[in-house]
Amino acid sequence: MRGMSLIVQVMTGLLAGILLLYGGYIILHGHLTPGGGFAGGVLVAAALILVSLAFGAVEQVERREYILSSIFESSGGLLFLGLAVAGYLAADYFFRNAGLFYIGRPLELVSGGIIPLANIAIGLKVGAGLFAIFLALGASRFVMKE
Amino acid sequence: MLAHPFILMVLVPAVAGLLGYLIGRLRNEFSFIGTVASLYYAIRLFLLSRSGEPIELTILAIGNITAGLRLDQLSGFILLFISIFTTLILFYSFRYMRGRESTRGFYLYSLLILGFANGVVLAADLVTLFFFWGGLLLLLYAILLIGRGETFRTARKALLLVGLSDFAMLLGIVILIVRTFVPGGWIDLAPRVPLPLYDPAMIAGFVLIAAGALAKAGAMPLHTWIPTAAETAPVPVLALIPAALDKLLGIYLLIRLTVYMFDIASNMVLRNVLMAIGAGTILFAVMMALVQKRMMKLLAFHAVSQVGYMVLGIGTGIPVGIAGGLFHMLNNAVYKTGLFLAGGSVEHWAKTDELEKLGGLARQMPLSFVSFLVCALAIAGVPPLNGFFSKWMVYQGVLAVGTEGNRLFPVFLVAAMFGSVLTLASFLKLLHALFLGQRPAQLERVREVPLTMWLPPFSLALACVVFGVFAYQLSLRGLIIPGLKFHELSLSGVWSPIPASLLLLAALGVGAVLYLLSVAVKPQAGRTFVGGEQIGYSEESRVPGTAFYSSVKHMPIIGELLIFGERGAFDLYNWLVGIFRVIGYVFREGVDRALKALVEFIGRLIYYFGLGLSRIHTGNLPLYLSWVFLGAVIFYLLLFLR
Amino acid sequence: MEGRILPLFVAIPLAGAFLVPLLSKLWTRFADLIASITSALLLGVSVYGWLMVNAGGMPLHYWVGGWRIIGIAMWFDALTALIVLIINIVGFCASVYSIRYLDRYTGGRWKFFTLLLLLIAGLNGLAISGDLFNMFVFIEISAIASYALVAFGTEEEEVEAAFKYMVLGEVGGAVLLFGIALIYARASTLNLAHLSQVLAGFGRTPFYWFVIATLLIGFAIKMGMEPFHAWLADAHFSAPAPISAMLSGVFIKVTGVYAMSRLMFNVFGVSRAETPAFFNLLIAFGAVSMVLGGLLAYTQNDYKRLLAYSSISQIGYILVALGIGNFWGIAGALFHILAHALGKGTLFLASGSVERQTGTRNLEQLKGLEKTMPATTWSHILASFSMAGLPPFAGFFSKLFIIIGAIAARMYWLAFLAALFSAVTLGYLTKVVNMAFFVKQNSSVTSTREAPGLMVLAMLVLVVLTVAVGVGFRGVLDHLVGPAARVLLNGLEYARLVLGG
Amino acid sequence: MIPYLACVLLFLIGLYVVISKRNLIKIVIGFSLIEYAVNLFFALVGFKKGALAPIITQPEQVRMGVARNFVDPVPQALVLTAIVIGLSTTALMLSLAMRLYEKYKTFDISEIRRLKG
Repeated sequence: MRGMSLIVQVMTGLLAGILLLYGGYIILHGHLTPGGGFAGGVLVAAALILVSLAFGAVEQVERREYILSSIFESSGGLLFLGLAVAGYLAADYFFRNAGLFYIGRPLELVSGGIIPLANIAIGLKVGAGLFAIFLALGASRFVMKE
Repeated sequence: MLAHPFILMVLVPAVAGLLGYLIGRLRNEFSFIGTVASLYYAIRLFLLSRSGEPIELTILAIGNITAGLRLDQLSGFILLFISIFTTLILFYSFRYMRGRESTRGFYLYSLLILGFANGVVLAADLVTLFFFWGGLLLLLYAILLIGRGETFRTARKALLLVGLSDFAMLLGIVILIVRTFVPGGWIDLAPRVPLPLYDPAMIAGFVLIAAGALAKAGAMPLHTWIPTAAETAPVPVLALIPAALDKLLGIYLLIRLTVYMFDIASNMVLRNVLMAIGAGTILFAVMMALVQKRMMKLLAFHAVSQVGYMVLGIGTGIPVGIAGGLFHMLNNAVYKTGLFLAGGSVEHWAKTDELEKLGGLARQMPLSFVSFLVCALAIAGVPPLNGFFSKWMVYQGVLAVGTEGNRLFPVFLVAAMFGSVLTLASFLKLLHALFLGQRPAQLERVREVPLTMWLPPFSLALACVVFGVFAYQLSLRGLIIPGLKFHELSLSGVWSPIPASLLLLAALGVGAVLYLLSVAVKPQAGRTFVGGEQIGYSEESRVPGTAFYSSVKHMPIIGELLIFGERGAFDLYNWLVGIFRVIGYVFREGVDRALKALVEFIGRLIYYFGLGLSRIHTGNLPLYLSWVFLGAVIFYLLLFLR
Repeated sequence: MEGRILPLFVAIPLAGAFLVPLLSKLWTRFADLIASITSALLLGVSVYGWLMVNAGGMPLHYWVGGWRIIGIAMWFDALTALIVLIINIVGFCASVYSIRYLDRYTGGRWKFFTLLLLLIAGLNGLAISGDLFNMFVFIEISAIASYALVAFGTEEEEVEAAFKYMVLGEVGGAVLLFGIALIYARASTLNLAHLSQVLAGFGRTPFYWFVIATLLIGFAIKMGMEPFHAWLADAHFSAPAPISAMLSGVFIKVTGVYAMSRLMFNVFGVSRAETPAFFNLLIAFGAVSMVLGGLLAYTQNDYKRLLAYSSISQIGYILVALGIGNFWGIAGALFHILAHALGKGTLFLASGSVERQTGTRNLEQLKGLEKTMPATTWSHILASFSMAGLPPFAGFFSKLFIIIGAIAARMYWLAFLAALFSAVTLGYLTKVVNMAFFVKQNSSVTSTREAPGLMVLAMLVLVVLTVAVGVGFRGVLDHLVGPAARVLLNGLEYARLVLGG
Repeated sequence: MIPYLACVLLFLIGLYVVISKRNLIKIVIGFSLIEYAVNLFFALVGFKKGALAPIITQPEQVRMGVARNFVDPVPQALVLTAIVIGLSTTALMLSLAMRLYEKYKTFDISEIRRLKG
């Protein structure tokens, strides 16, 4: 219920922000450097899991978090699908990348067409999804019972 | 195309049945409309078919393969009688089925059966025929679920037996299709040139399809569902399926096979086999019939027995014999339906068909009695009724086989004649048990059935007489001979039915007068005295139908005859009955039980084998994984390391 | 462009799957609504696609993102049309059926429909995919959804079955991935059309056979062929009834038989004349599955377990028919896929109705349901007849084609075996009829009423289709199954059409 | 060659664990080993000796056509996808294992045998 010791909690508080930031960076630079939506999403989820392990939460909060994360996950999926359908509607091709955003300037952040957006969607889905899996597995229950 | 009379013959009864099922209140009306419409089209088509030229209707044509319907003289004739019988039986059942269970289903199924049977007869090729044939199997299953007692067992037995032979038939059809691919048809049912019958594959195809036809007609050894059905199914179902339609259809297909598609005359072995099946069926079924104690079961065994004559006649391969077989099919359908319906009338009032509990109903139910009597005499082959004539033609066919040098023919002839004698014996017993003899107390209130129930058997009895007396003029020349491909029929030995029947009629009239004077007016056990004091009727003093001969011998004139007969023939009869009981027992225990035991054994074998297999599914995941591993190794061995 | 509709097969169910958890937070019944609408839409799209293929005669194709050969290909020919129709018919009936069926379970409605839609999405994606790795991904999507669905009830048996199913299924998945890696190592391409041309240049080397054997193991597990079948009975047994219908009617055939035959016939170019070993293997294992599955089914006393083992037997029929390898055999196999999907779907739905109304599936306890549940009874009986191969139902024609094929290929023993085991099929299916529906009831478990209307409706749709396919078999053969069989028979022609078009 | 052999070894170890171990969690681990082996194999398929990682770090590389010296990027992308699938299957398997433990109070697969026949 109370989470882990003070030392862990303080360290987690310091780390979690950095982790989230790093996750966001990897998601956003997915089209330029190795990584992308999935890797970044895992980092985001790791940060969330770390926080919830360290600080603990009452069951009610967990339930709310679970619902929230499932909503986020679904919206991530819908966003991804929406991008694909946008290409479909605009140019007859599913996931069509041309004609929507500025593309084709290597090594610049805003250059990948819909790819950065797709990475964001995937990041949302993976981050929320992994966290939801963590909550559903109920791992925190085992930890907190000790 | 939908308005074509061929299609309508199939569709109208089916649609009427469905409508009647949906609007249950009007089911009698719809059934009536359906059957009468079918009858109307059947008459039209029958008249059309008289011209002699086949009329075709192609339903599907893909390249060279066509599937369709065809009307020729044979199918026109069969169609007509299918509709007539169904109409009569449904007419009968309006009253009979009232207030019974599953009435709605009965009308639905019987009309669907009518439609499908029309389809079978109209089919121009084996595949179309099998389509309707299979539908009939399902409907048979459905209609046998109606009735009392363990109907499910009956239905399942029929489904398995008939279904088995249908699978055999399917296999035969496929063999024929693959073997002789005739351009223009999926094995035409009436090819221009008959198929040869010497190649093993062709013979196999013939035998497999014939097995289907024989099972439908109810020949041994695939008949056992019919007596079982007699225990549970209501009378109209029995009259409709085993008595009328199945015979018509099964023998129709057999004729198609032996006369039109193949030339049975060319293969002596097959002829002998068919004749042996026919003779065996006659004899064994009639023996089984003799020892029955229930009317419906007895009639059912006779329904099996009569098939023997048809198969025997067709098996001769001689035109007279084949015509006799076909004629016998028609006659059998007429009198057997009549018997079932008249017997059903008795059962309808008496609520039982156990012979021990029946008797003395001749006065109460004179019309049913007369119908039953005529039909019984017809089935026994008493001249001048129709049964005699067709049996006589069959005998001629068997004799003609003998002139061809077949050594076996005396056996068949003796079996057939002997069967005829036994049929007479068993019907005398039945007649006595039902209508003569002493009436049990609970049957005092019985009276004649209403018009809709006595008219169908009565008209059938009339038909027995007409077909018998005018056998040559009406039936043979009008129906049978055009239906076959033979133009001439050499009937050796002339039997002229009309004068003979006049004579016999006179004799019968005298007999009837005597009978009315002596027997029916005064039943013999009128009063009972005990110690000088008259007591009322008591069940102990009643003589049941099985004591027929002891009571008949008290009659003045007939009694004399019978006493004479009793010493000779009927002692023999009792003696024979004893023997037949033993033979029947052996047959029942030996063959029927053995067959059943075999089926059960196979079922059990499959069961235990499956049980063993299912035991090794222990739920152990590593075990399952090792099976996968094993399978993988086999795959690699078979493919990679070939 | 002709192929415009192709992405819809994946996009519609995925959109539904993502919308269900969002909207069902507002109103729980949105889940039912979305699932039904989605599957009805899919059914419409697949009928439309079939009509287009049928009218034009040419397959539809589509490149995701317009990337041509390096991108993901989608492909819709006559075979795909058949498979997609089967998936969506059964999928539609399953989702309509589930609406009332799920009353048995407490909560989790949205999870069920999300997973069901994911399952449908995976199967549809697999059917239209023209890319090897994508096939794998879609197989895994549908497989994972099915694992979760099997465990949906979260009781002991359900979870146990799901775990065993999952371990075996994932071993199959891993083997498949291994096979795909092997192919890629050699051919450096994943597009099926391109791949078939590259592979055609290699000849029938040991490597070719090694890859075939590897892939075949994966597919054998997915389709539940003997002796890879152990998961099947447990999974079908434990899953909710509509999911059993999906698994047995669609899943094992699409992820197993369809994917295998697509790869083997159209990519590896197997043919009876050139590579008899492959066909003989199919016949051998198919016959074993047919026999053992039938025998196993015969002994079961649980309604659904009996049906599950029967599925193994019917898969055996399909494999045998494929192994015969001539037109009638392959048409028979495809027809049997259709007939079995409809018939077995009905049977599983009927078992679900019985279980929902009476609370048990044990045949020894069920008695006399015919009186109170006539629609379920007759659906079961008609579907049984179809499965046993009685005319005029769909199953009759599939078995007829199979037997014709066997005789035309001079494999008489096979024809005999096929005919014999349809009798066994009839035997065990009428055993159910006997025990559960017709024997008179005597204080045993029984139901007082028919299943709810929507469930009956779903069953009736399938039954009517079974009858319709049987009665109109000529049309089905000419316009649906026949062209599909030709796609398989033409083999490498497939590649030419894709790359040329 | 050695990396390929390592793959096979890993695969066999995984198979051994899945078949012979009774603990549910160990089965999941063994299963993960099988997946890793296959993924590793797939990644190795795209390997080219002396080639670079397929990442463009300078704009000039595009123009100069240095891309030719990259290892094949397709297997890597595919392996990533396969890893994602592996992740979800592992998660599902673990959750099933936990449910099983809750229901049967044991992790021993040979005692979880309610379904048989």
